[in-house]
Amino acid sequence: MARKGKKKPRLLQGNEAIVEGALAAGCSFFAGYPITPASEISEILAYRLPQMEGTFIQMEDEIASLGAVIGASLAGAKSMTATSGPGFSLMQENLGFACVAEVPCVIVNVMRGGPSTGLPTNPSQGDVMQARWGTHGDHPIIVLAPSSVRDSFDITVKAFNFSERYRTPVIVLSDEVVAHTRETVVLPDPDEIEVLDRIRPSMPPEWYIPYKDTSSGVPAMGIFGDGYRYHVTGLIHDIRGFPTARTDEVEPFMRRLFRKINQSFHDIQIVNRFMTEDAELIVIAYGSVARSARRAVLDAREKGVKAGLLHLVTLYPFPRRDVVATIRDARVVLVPEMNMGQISREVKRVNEGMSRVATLNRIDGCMITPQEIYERLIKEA
Amino acid sequence: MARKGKKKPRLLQGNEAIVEGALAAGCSFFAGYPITPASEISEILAYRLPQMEGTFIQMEDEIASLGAVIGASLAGAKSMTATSGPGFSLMQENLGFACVAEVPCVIVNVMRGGPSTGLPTNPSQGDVMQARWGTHGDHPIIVLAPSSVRDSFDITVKAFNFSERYRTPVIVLSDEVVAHTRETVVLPDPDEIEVLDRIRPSMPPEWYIPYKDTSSGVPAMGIFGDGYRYHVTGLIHDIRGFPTARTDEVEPFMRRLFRKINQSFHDIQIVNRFMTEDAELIVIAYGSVARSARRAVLDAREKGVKAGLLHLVTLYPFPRRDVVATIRDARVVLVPEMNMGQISREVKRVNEGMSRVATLNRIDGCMITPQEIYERLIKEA
Amino acid sequence: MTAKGQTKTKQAKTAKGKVAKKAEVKDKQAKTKAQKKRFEVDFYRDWCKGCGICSAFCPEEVLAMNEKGEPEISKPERCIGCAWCEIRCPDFAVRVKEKKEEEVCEA
Amino acid sequence: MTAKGQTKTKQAKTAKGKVAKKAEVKDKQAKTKAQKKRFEVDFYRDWCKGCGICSAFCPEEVLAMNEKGEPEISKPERCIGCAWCEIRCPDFAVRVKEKKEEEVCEA
Amino acid sequence: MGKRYEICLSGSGGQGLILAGIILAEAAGVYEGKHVAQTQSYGPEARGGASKAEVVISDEEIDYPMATRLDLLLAMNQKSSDSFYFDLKPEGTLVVDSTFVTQTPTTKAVCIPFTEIARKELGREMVANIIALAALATLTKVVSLKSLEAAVLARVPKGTEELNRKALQLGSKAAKAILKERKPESIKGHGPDHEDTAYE
Amino acid sequence: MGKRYEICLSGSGGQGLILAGIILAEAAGVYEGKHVAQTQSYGPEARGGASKAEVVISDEEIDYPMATRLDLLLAMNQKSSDSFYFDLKPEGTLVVDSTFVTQTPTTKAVCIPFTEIARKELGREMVANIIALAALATLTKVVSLKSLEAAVLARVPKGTEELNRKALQLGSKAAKAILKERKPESIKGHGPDHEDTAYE
Amino acid sequence: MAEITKLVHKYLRHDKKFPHVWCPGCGNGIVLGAMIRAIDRRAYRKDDIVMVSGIGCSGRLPVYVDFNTLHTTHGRALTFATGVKLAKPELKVIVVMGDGDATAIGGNHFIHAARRNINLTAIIINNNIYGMTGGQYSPTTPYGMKASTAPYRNIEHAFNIAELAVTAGAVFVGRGTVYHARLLDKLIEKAFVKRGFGVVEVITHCHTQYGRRNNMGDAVAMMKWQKEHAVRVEKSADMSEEELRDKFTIGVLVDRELPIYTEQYELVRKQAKKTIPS
Amino acid sequence: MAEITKLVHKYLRHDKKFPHVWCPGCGNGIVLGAMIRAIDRRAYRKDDIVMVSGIGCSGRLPVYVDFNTLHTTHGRALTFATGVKLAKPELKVIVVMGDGDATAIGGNHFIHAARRNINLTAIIINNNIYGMTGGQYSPTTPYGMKASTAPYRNIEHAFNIAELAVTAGAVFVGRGTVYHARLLDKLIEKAFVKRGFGVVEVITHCHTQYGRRNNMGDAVAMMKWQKEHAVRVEKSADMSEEELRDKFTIGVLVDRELPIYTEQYELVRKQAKKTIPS
Ligand SMILES: Cc1ncc(C[n+]2csc(CCOP(=O)(O)OP(=O)(O)O)c2C)c(N)n1
Ligand SMILES: Cc1ncc(C[n+]2csc(CCOP(=O)(O)OP(=O)(O)O)c2C)c(N)n1
Ligand code: SF4
Ligand code: SF4
Ligand code: SF4
Ligand code: SF4
Ligand code: SF4
Ligand code: SF4
Ligand SMILES: [Mg+2]
Ligand SMILES: [Mg+2]
Repeated sequence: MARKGKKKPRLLQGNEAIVEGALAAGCSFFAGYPITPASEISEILAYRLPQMEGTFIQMEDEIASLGAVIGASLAGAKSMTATSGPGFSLMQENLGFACVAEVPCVIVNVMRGGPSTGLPTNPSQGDVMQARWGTHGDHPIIVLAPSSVRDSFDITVKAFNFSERYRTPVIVLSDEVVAHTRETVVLPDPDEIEVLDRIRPSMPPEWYIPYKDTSSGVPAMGIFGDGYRYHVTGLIHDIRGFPTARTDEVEPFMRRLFRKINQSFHDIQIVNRFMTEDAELIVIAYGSVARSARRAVLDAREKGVKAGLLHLVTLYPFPRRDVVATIRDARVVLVPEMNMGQISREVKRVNEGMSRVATLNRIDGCMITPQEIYERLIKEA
Repeated sequence: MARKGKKKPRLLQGNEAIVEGALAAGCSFFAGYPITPASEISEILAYRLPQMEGTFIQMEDEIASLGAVIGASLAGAKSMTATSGPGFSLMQENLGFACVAEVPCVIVNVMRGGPSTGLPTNPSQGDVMQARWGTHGDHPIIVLAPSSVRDSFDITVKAFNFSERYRTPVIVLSDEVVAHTRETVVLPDPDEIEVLDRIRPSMPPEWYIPYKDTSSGVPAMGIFGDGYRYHVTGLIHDIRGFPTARTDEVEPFMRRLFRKINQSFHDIQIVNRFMTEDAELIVIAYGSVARSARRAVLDAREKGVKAGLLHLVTLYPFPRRDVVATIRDARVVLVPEMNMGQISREVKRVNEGMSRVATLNRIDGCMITPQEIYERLIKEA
Repeated sequence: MTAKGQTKTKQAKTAKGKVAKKAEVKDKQAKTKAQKKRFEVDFYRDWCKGCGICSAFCPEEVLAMNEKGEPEISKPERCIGCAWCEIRCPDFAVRVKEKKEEEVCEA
Repeated sequence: MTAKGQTKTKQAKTAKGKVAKKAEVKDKQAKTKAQKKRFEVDFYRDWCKGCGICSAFCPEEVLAMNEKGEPEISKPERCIGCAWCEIRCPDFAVRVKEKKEEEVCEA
Repeated sequence: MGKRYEICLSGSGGQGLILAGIILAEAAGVYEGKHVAQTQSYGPEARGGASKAEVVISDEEIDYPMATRLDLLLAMNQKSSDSFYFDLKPEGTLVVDSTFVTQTPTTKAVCIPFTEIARKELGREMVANIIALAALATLTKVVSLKSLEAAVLARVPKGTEELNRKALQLGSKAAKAILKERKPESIKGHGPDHEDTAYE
Repeated sequence: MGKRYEICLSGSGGQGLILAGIILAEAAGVYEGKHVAQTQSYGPEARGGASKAEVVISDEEIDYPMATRLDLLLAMNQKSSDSFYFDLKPEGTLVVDSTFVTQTPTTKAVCIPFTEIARKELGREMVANIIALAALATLTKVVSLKSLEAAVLARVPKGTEELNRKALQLGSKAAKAILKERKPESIKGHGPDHEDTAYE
Repeated sequence: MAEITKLVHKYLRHDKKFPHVWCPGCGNGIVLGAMIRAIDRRAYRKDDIVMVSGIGCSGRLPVYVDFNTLHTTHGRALTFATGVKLAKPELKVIVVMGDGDATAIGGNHFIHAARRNINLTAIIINNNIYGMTGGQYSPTTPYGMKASTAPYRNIEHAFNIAELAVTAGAVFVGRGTVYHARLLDKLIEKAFVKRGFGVVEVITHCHTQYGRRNNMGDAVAMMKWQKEHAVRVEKSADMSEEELRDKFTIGVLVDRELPIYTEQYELVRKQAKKTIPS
Repeated sequence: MAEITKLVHKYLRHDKKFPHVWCPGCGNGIVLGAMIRAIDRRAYRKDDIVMVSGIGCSGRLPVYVDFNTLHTTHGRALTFATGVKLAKPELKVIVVMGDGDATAIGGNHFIHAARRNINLTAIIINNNIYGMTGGQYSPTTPYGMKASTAPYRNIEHAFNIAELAVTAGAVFVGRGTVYHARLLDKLIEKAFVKRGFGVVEVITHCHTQYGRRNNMGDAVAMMKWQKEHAVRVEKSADMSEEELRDKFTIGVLVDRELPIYTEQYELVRKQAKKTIPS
């Protein structure tokens, strides 16, 4: 949102802000395949990356795009791709590869109406569970959802940082509203932005054990050409990177994959609280819907209804602790979503207290309005 | 399991039984791409289908395979494909198409260790949530999990029947243990098997409205060449099949998609109860693990522990009612799974009572043994 | 619009002799007859999007685009009934018919 | 096994003259020298899988497969050091070395 | 929703309404420091069919970014005048391009032949959108003409600055003429008052 | 787990152990009406490397289908004898192909040179697996030789029936010779007693 | 004189709104007309035709015609069509694809359908760009042209769709343009008649997304370009390489015989039935 | 005489268990040897080599060698390799694929990498079958042969990998066999040296899954078959069609020049920098 400062604000689309965020975070490689409503990200990066020694390539499809992104990351480039539902579905296999081989990369999915070709130009939040579970096999994943243009910038920077710090693909789950809304923003200067890089091995190459466990669970990452030769594979592998099916090697590997994320919840799980302290009615929302929710909460407060908003920025790992702490004393928790109820399932799952979890769903390609949420709040009050 | 009767039993693999089930249900088209541990299904059907006027084709990949299956189904053939995790990930986009266009078909996913290439020859149950959520956009889906060779047969027949009755893709989620174990079975005679076919339009073609709502929520299905010409698309469409983004057309369409499944839970949700009546400890299991669970329950009972097993045959739509009814009075619910806890999440979500949901997970490529479950039961007792 | 207009005119000129005649010879056996016959061009205004293709490639400059960007029949008498306008209209918004005698007056 | 044996023998015969000689001429300039030299063939038994390729295509029938399906050096003196056995062994289990004088006795 | 002001610029595909929306948003957001949110319609309708850009301007942070109850509607063709009029608040302002809109849904509508002006006065239909923007600004004062000019010049291709400046003047002139004829209340602008002498 | 009997047939890739497992399971399951579960090891190891087929035979329904504590282990090469011996119950029976297994992990092991018999007596190494099956049946009576023969003949390629019958006889003979030398207890078979005179 | 438009109307869907979604002047409508004329000449029954498309502007084509129509996922039309054809070989299956659809994301299915020689007619509407998504370069965008994802000009080399089809195994390959609309329906008709995998590449224009960006003018100008750069294949034989430099050939490029899949599969069935124990 | 095996050992990984997983007699090991000899002759630094593979028996190859190695998903090796190469053009990127990997599931990436002329060396180990998964037919299984999914014989026509590569745009295409192991390392070396997308198709045998089923004998017999059916391309020019009927050519099939992607992209960067407002 526009901040008063010396700098002139810029009018940017959410998709443009993602580009700015990526470049600010050091992204130097993008491979993608066009799709509404994510195409602007490709188009702008095609223009911007070669200006700054980066590389843009349009691949033959989304599978190839994520393949190239992973390859580039292994060669040391901070890499990204952007797509929407149909393309995201196609990326699922390689997404699993990035998880298993622990390759940092950022995947932007600008959600549109699904399933299938669905409603290509309408907003939706239908891919939340897919972002968590879309690839086969059990795996942890980080999913962040921007709700504004400024968010799009900040979250993209965060996404790169998380991907580098935890050596994992990070999904930015934007939606058509956020992607295509233009807002004025003042972007921070480079020196105001924290940029993290993957930890590189420092021992002599002979001593390097590419998938060795560490206290953080994140092994130092050699990159192709830097002298730390090792084997990268989508098969489950031992600490040297070689395929294994030995229980005593598989088990610790899988556990470490989860642990590296689980033990850093405090870093990864981002939520914003708005008037939640004394709230009896909690709205839990994310993405563009969080905007409507904020307005609805304000309006409800004006009517004397004790409402509050828990805005989830991190969707996965699901911010259980924050949710539980926030809803514990609430009478009702309302989860408005542009889907049939995906995050509301998670809220129900973690719900320990006596709060009733209510849902408000739209799947008709329209954004949920402040009015709709407001009315539900008044009804539940 | 072997039944005493006049007929000689046959020694079949789970994968072979899936083939037998498919043929018994009237499958006449198969398109696939080989992958361990599902390849036998292709291989046997390559041999069997042309013997009976059916068609087998090996496509260039899994995307193409499901595409061909959908095409064949639209042309009137009962169609199937079979794959494992990596291929299943690739099928996600077209799976969504089948949901939206309401095309009956059966997709067998013989689960192996994931993510990515993972543990290609080891058993796993890592794709449960993916089967539910793998494609983009909100959609209902039917997922069935066999636990034995005989199950593989019966469930495949059921899968075809559900797909035809509800005009929806049905996923058979087998696992490497079930797929490759050979057991003796006596398969029922054709006249003992209920075989359902899609409802075809009976009005004159001019009156046919291809996606018209009905009480069942399942519109009659014209097939290519039968005179009921209509438009099939992966875009959200109006009742005539034409693309629409109008709220007043999108909303009823999406609601109907869900309703047709939701209002038939009684038909679709299959569970087996084993010693659950007085059980204080309930094991909820599915697939090959249900076998170990059954043994563990028997052993526990021998030690005087009041254990029982709720064996889920239908995983989705999640048999909430059955689960809730079964666990309501249990002290502890144990969910052993060859994953990090996928069905256990669902159990937690629907858990209304005071039962504690405990998990027992293996992700090292090994099957969970009766001993492991037994020991947990004893511990929890 | 201006640019379009220019292109059209040029096109019509260069196209005139060669293209149309060849086309007729090849595609319409009724050429000689056609020249004696008279033709009528109809537009489905509702479907027409004003792209200008019909007029640009009319070998006889029968058609032209008006101020509002709609096709019009400027020289009806020159129409040879080749139907290229009809065949090239992306919107199925042109129809060339042989005139019946009565219709000739009405046109 | 039997089948394999037969194939091998046939192969060796037909292969003998042509293939090997050509290969030598083209690939080993040291041919004339080589023929005067003496060579020693070593197997890494741990890596050898007994496929029979080395012996089947030895142009001089130096190698043969034994009863247990392992390659053996049956006519060491005929080895011309062409190294085809080494190059074709899929398991890097053959090594052809020029003999040093002392080694000749040991072999 | 306090100081929220909702504008919709509508017409057909080639009329440059998305660009107009961006310029308007930039004038308000970048040059006047307001909060703005600009959205637009995508989809196959955008393929030669209808086109729509929405701008929400506010003194406070904007939550819901789409326009729902319009304060100001610009309709550059008949169809959009017909369809979007229903989204206009009772007290909202309707401005139409009378080159194409022959039937206005309300007598309060401000009718200016933007395209005709562009064609006749400047020989370039494509600047009708800029003329319209200047008219809107003059009528409603939602942005100052100065900000608008800055925003226009920052967005249009090099070499067309003069053309666009002229377009702004023409738009402003046409609007002023209207304001002279009709009482300002009949136009219901909510925009702030600007000291505005730029285009006499 | 009551009447559960677990067998593992192990060796290297080309030795036909998967087929042997299937035949054994069919003999018990199809021809004797027992409950059986047969599994095998897949994977790149199967590529010329190790090969393993397991058969569980039981009078009741079989839940867990894999073998965990073996009653009977057939090892057709040294490596599998070494690795799988640890899965054998203390009272289990180990049978090795002494053509390839030169060091047995227990003196109780039954050593028969199946491959050598196959090669020498029948000129076809590939029937060593059938010889071994007959030996196992004879030693442990886990299935009757009659059932075994039926199962073998149903699975082997047309034209090889005679060869396989001979193989069965040779296997049975070799096992009987052992049983004559050693006390039956030293072999610890749990199989039921069959009235069995098929191959004298 | 045939009343062409009347004829076309006979095949359009009455319950579908017109005009269609395409931009004014878009060649897709011309292709649609040509296709219908070819179908009408072959006198196929509407019920026997299945028209399959992928995603793209071109992919919207089938929705307007009164056949069995199937609008699949992006790039996959040929796979769906393969299923339809194998399940019901008596149907006439026509597949309409864009250049991106057929040769970018769908390139593999294209070469495999050609290799198998499945009895389908594939019509590739090549406008050298991704039209629907906003003018990104496609595998047929010529070297050096601009696109929304090639702001500094395209550095990739374009596929020659026809050659690719031939190498992969197509038995019939034709190329036409929307300017040569009458040749087009003849080529399409020939492909219909051909037994096996037949391809017709249609050179068309996307003035909205490609022409505009590359200063090629509007639909009319771009059709003029087609006229000027197309050479009948019969004529091209007599032309020098120099003369042909920036030209492309139109007409029947390849027409040959190879066993077709569905017939071969009948032989498989025969063979298979022999194995059934009686 | 060079100590070839010693040389090979220099490049094998010491911490990886040998012998490798392949069947006794599998040609993959011979290809591995040839590749190493070629690399050694070029004197590339181990650190500068990235060897990328897909999934299949052939895909297991890189794990044994001491380079930067990357075992990707099935069919996608070229896409990963493209990313590696573009991010670090100074690396030597070698891609090893099976016939199924490269031309079935990966066929599209193959033709697109060729079209773009990305500076990679693609080595396709063509054993005419899906080896790893159990002998299902691949796009290169010849018509009429048997496979586990073609019990009644294969009715599909095989791709000619080399021709496909050429049509798609590859600048260097060679074909060799594992029998002609010394020619093979020369071809691979030539492909390494070539600037642009170079392809070497290696004809090899999978006796386990393909030979056995088709009565072609063991590894030795199948290598003999290679010997008897391969014709040097230089020689084939003088041979009649009849003589060449069931033969295939080996040697350098195509060697030509086209602008390569990474260099072209440097030009894009130059162009782009001009647009930066100073
Ligand atoms: C899996 C997937 N990726 C991307 C898209 C977005 N998309 C829709 S159409 C299209 C390209 C269209 O180009 P083309 O096939 O040439 O058709 P045209 O619009 O030019 O007729 C793309 C990339 C999609 N729908 N699905
Ligand atoms: C997406 C996906 N589909 C299928 C498979 C299964 N699979 C593994 S290797 C392979 C084919 C191998 O054939 P080829 O590429 O010719 O290699 P070869 O084993 O013959 O060397 C297949 C289908 C897979 N791993 N991933
Ligand atoms: S070609 Fe058709 S759409 Fe175009 S102007 Fe003429 S009638 Fe109108
Ligand atoms: S039929 Fe059409 S194109 Fe032909 S001369 Fe008449 S108006 Fe012109
Ligand atoms: S070629 Fe190699 S692996 Fe084969 S037998 Fe000879 S030494 Fe052994
Ligand atoms: S080097 Fe090897 S192949 Fe050559 S002659 Fe000696 S043993 Fe035979
Ligand atoms: S964008 Fe291009 S291809 Fe699409 S309708 Fe418009 S002109 Fe036709
Ligand atoms: S299966 Fe075939 S390709 Fe695979 S290792 Fe064995 S011989 Fe080689
Ligand atoms: Mg296109
Ligand atoms: Mg292969």
